[in-house]
Amino acid sequence: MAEVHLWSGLRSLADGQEVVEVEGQTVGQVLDGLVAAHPGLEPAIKRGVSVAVDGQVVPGNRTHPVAPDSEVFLLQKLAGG
Amino acid sequence: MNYHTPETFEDAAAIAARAAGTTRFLAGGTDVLVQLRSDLVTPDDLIDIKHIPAAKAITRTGDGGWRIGAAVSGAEMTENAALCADWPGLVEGMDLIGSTQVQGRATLVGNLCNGSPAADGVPGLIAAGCTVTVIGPKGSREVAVEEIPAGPGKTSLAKGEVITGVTIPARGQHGGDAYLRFIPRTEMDIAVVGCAVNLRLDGDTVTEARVVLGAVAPTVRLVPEAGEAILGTTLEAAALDRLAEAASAACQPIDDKRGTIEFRTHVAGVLARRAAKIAHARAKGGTA
Amino acid sequence: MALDGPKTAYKYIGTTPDRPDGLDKVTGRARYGADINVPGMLHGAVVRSPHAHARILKIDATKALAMEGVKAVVTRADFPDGLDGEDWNLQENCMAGEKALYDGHAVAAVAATSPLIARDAAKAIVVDYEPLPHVTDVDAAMAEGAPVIRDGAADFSVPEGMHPNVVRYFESGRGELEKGFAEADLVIEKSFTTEAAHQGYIEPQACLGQMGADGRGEMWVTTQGHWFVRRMSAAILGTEATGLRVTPSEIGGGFGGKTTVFIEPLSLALSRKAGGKPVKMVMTRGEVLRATGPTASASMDVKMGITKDGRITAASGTFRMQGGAFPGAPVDVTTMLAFGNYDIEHVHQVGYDVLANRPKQAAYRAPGAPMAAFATESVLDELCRKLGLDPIDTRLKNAAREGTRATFGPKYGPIGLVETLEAAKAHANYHAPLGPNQGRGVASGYWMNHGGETSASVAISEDGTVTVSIGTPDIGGSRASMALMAAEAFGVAYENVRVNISDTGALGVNEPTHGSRATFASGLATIRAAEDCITKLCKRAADKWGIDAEAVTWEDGCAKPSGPNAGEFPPMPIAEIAAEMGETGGPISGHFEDTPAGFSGSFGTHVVDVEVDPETGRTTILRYLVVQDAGKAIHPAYVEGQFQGGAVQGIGWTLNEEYIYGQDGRLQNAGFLDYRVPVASDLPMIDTVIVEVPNPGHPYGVRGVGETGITPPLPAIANAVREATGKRITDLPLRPSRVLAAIRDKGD
Amino acid sequence: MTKRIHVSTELNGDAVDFLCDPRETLLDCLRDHLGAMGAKEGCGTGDCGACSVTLDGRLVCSCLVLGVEAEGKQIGTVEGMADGESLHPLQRKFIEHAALQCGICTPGILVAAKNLLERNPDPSETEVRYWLAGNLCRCTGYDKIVRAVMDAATEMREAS
Repeated sequence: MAEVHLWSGLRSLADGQEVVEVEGQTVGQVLDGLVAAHPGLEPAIKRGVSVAVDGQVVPGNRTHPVAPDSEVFLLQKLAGG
Repeated sequence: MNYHTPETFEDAAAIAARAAGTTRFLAGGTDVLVQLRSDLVTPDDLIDIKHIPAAKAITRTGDGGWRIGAAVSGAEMTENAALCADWPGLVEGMDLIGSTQVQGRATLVGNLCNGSPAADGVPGLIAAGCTVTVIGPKGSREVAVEEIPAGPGKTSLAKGEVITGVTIPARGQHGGDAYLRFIPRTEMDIAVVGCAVNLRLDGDTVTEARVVLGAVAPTVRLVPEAGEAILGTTLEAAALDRLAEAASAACQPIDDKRGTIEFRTHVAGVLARRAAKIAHARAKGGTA
Repeated sequence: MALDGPKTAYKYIGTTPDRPDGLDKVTGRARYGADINVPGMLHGAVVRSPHAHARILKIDATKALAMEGVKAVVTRADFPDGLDGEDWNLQENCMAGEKALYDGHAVAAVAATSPLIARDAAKAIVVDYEPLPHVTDVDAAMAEGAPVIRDGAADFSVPEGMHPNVVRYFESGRGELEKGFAEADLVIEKSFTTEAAHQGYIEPQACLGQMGADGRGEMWVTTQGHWFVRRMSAAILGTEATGLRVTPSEIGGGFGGKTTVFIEPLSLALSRKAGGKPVKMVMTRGEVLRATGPTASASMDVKMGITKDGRITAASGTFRMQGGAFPGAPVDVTTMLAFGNYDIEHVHQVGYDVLANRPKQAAYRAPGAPMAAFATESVLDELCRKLGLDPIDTRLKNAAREGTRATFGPKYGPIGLVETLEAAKAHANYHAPLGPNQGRGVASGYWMNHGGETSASVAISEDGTVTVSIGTPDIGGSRASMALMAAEAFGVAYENVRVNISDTGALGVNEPTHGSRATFASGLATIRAAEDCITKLCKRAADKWGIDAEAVTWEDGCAKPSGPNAGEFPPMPIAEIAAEMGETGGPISGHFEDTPAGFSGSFGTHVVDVEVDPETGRTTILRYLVVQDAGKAIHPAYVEGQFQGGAVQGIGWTLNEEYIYGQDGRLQNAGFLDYRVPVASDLPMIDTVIVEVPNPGHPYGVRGVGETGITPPLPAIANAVREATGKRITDLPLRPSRVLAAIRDKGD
Repeated sequence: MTKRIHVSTELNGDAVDFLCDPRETLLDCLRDHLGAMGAKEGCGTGDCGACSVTLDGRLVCSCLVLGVEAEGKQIGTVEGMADGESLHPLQRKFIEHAALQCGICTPGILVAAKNLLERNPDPSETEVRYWLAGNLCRCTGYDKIVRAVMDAATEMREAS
C-alpha cells in the first residue's frame, strides 16, 4: 500500500483524509485507486495533477513505478513561461 | 491621402488653405506618423515642408539671436555648438524628446504645433522669449510662442497657416537657462512635469527671470509669479522656497496614467528650484 | 552506453562558442514571424471590442466585403460549436461569441490583398454592442454585487457562497498554524498587491496561415511551441491536428506569452474562407498589449512568525488573482511556491482564481511565483529589520536544502539555495558602502522547472557530421547548448553539429520552450538520442571488426575495442563509419521520446542597491547581483544572459510596468510609450554568479535557469527601497508618485 | 485606393526604386517592396528602435518615416553592415559577447551602435546606454549589449 498525500484543498473530496492508502505499482494505478476509493477526487485528477514519488515530480507519467513504501504527493500541475 | 512637397512656405500655406479635408504638415513626422499609424488622424492632404530650403536652416539673426527653421531636427540643434552655448536649456528641452532616432527627425516647431502641454521643447522657448513666424492666407505675422498652444492638441493657428520657424533672441550678457523634466524612466517617456528657467544676473542677483511649467495645465504655462519670486535675490534658500511655492501654486494638473495631481504639483516646485540653480550657475559662466 | 549519474569532466560543456544562428541574426538574414511573403498571399486584420464588457448584438460586414481587394470576413459563426473546457476558452478568447469580455477582445477578422486595405476594411465592419457593467480589479471582482462575467465558470473546487467570478480555489498546508505563531517572538501580517505585467517581447505575434476546405493546411508562425499551435488551432477550428503542418519561425522573444494562440486560428479560418489563399497576420503593439496575455494581477495577505534568533515558526498566505475573463490565473503555483524557499513546520496557503474584464492571462516567466515572492520575502525582510537580523543569515538559517520537506509536501533532492545565499554573502556587492538615500535589499526565489513531452532525433551525415533535430524553438541560444551537448556526447567538434528546430511534420510531439525546460529536456533527449546513435555506430564497427558489439566502446568520436580481449584494432572515427553506412546497414540515426522526470528546481538570491530621490520618489538601481543555481552551465554566457534578462524584467515589473485601466475599463497604456519597460540608460551592469549544484536527473547535471531570475527582484527592490526611505511599500509598481507619497506620509 | 507613388532611392549603396501608397512607412517599403527584412517592426510608434536605419547618415526609426520621403535619399540598414563575408566589428562582438538572445532587436541596435561609433569612437558606458535608450531589448538586460559595443569601439580605435 502506497501512502498518497493530498493537498488540503483535496481533502474535503476524500472524506477529510490527508493521507490515503492505495494499492498500486505505478502512478497510474495509484491514481485509479484513489478515484475508486474517493470518487469525489475524479474532477480534480481529471483536471490534471502532478505526482511526486519520493521527492521526484513525475508529471504525466502513469507508468512511473511506485514502491510499497513510496511517499506519494499530489501536487498542482504546472509548466511555466 | 495626397502627399505634397511644396518648395516655398507660401505654396505650403496655399495648399493647406485650398484643402477641403484634414490637413497636416509633415516635418519630422514623429507625431504625424504615430497618429497615422494608430488611425487617430489620417490626413487627406499631407504637406511635407522639408523641400523648402529655409525650413532646414539654423542661422544667426542680425541682432545676435538665432533663427531655427521649422524642419530643423533636434539632432541638428544639438550639433550646433554655438547655439548650445547660448541657449543650453532651450536645446536640452528639445534634446530630451524621444530617442536618438527620434532626435534625427523631431523638430521644435513640430513639438510646438502638436499642442501637447507636456511638450519638452516648448517651455525653454517660452522662457527664452522666442517668437515664431506664421505665414497664411492673410500674410505673415510674428507671434510669441506662448500664444500658439490653445489646449491639449490645439493651437491658435488658423486654417492655411504654417509656422516657418522660430526666432530666438540674442542671449546677451550674464544670462543662463535650464530645462528639467521629471519622467519615471531615464529616457523615452513623456514629461510628467517640465520646468524651464531663464535668468539674467547682475553679479549674483537675479534681474530678469522667466519660469515656465509643462504638463501641469492644459497648455505649457509661463508663471510670472514664479519669476517674480526670485527677482532681486541670489537664489538663497528662502527665495528658492518662494519659487517652489509659486510654481506649485500655478499648477492645475490632472490625474492621469503618467502622474497624480499631488505629485505633479509637488514636483513642479522641486524642478523649478533645481532648474533655477542650474540656470543661475550657467548665467555665472558655469557649464552645469 | 548509458551514463551513470552526472558527468564531472567535460571537453565542450562549459565553453562559450559562437552560437550557430549568430551570423544570421547579426546580418538581418534570420527570418522571424513577420519576415515572410509568399505569392498570392492576403493580409488579415482584426476588429476588436472598444468595450470592457458588452453584448454583441450585430456584426455587419456588408460595407467591408464590398471594398475592392477584400476577400473574406470571419466571425465566431465561422467556428464550430460544442467545445468545452480550455478548448472553449481558447476559442472564445480568439474570437468573441455572445459577449466581448475585455477591451481589445477580437470580434471579427478580415482578409484583403494589402495590409492597408485590410485595416480600412476592419474599420468598415460595423458592430453593435450593448455595453454591460465591467470590473477589472481582482478584489472588486470578488466582492458582492460585482458584475458576473460568466456564470457557471466555477469548477468543483470553489466553496459554496463565493461570487460566481471566483472560478477555482486552492488550499494547502500542514502543521498547526496557531501553535506555530504562538512559538514566534514576532509575527507580522501585511497585505500586498501587484499589477499585471506584460511579457513585452519585442516581436509582436505574427503568422502566415493557409488552409483549404479539406482542413489541410500549413502555418509559419512565431511561437514557443508549434505543436501547441497545431493542437489548439485544430481544436478551435474543428479540424484534425495532423492536417496542419506548423513551421516555427525564429522567435523574437516569448517569456511565456507565445505558448498559446490568438491570431493563428483566425488566419486559418480566413484562408479557408478565401479559397485557401495564405493569410498573413501581424499584430500591432497596441493589439499585443490589449489582447494577448499579460500576467495576472494579485492581491495578497501574508503572515509570518519568527523567533528572536531568526527561526521561522509559521507562515500563512491568502492569494487572490485575476487572470482576465477566463480561468487560469496561476494562483495554484503561487500557493504552492509561496514559502517554498524555507523549512517551515506550520504553513497554510489559500488561493482564489478570479475572473475580471481583462485579456486572458498567459504564462509569464515563472508564472505566479514573483507575486508570492514579493509578499513573502517582503514580510521576511520586515521581520529581520524589526529584530536586527541579517537577511542572508536569516535565510540561511531557514533555507530549504536536500532532505527538507518542502512546504508543498515532498522532500527536496539536491538543491542550491544555501549555495546561492553563501555566494551572495561573499560577493563584494553585499559589502559595498551605501550613501544617503541609498538602500540594499536581498531576496531569494525559486522555480520548480518542468520536463514535458519531448522528442529528438540525431542523424549522422555521410561525412560523419551530426544533425540534431529538436522541437523546442530556440529563444535565447539553446541551439548552441544542444550542439555543445551533442558534441560532448559524440566527442566531435562543436562546429560539426548542426541543430535544427523541426516542424510538426518532422518529429514527434514536443511541448513548447517553457517551464525552463528546453536545455534540460531537449538537452536530455539530444544526449539520449546521441547515445542511441552511438550504440548503432559501435555495432557497425563491431561488425567490421568481427567482434561483439558489447566489446566496443565510444571515445572521442571513435569506436574502440573495449579492451585487449576485444582484439587489436585502431580506433574507427565517426567519419569512417559514416562514409560506409550505406553498405553496412543503412543510414544511422538515433531517437529519444519521453516526458522526462528528473528535472529539479533552481533557486536564486538577488542583492540590489538603490537610491531614492527623496524629493521626487524616483528609484535608481545602483548595483544588481544575481546568484543562481544552474546545476551545470552548458553555455555559461547564455546562462548569465538568462539571469540578467530575468532580473531586468523583474526590475521593470517592480518599478514602472503596469496595466492601467480607466474607469471605462479600457486599457490606457497600450504602447511602449506608457507601458514602460526598462531602457538601457535605466540600468547598471547586472552582476552574475553561476552556482553549480548538479541535478542528478540530467546526464550533465542541468537545471533549467530561465524563469527563477524574475522572482527575487520584486521583493529585493522593495526591501532596498524600504532601507533607503524607511517606508515599507506593499503595492507594486514602485512608481515615483507612490514612493513619494510614502516618503511624505509621516506615518510608518 | 490612393494612387501609388514611384520612389527612387539608394539602399546600402545600390540604386533601387519602388511604388508605394503614401501612407506606407519606409519600414513597410523596405520590408514589403524592397525585400529588406532586417529592420523589424516592434511598435510602429518610434518607441522600440527595432526598425532603426540611417537616412542620409542620420539614425532614424523607419516606422516614423514615410516611404515617399526616401526619394533621393541614401538608406542604410543592417544588411549593409558587413563587407561581403567580413562582418563589421560590432557584428562580431555581438556574437562573441552573447549580446543577443532572441535577436529581434539586434539589427536595430547594430545600426544604432554603428552610427554612434561613427560620431563618437570612444563612448563611455553612460553614453552608450543613453544613445541606445531608444532600442528596447527585452531579453538581455542590456549588460552584454553594452559590453559588446564598448569592446567593438576599443577594437576599432586600435585598428584605426
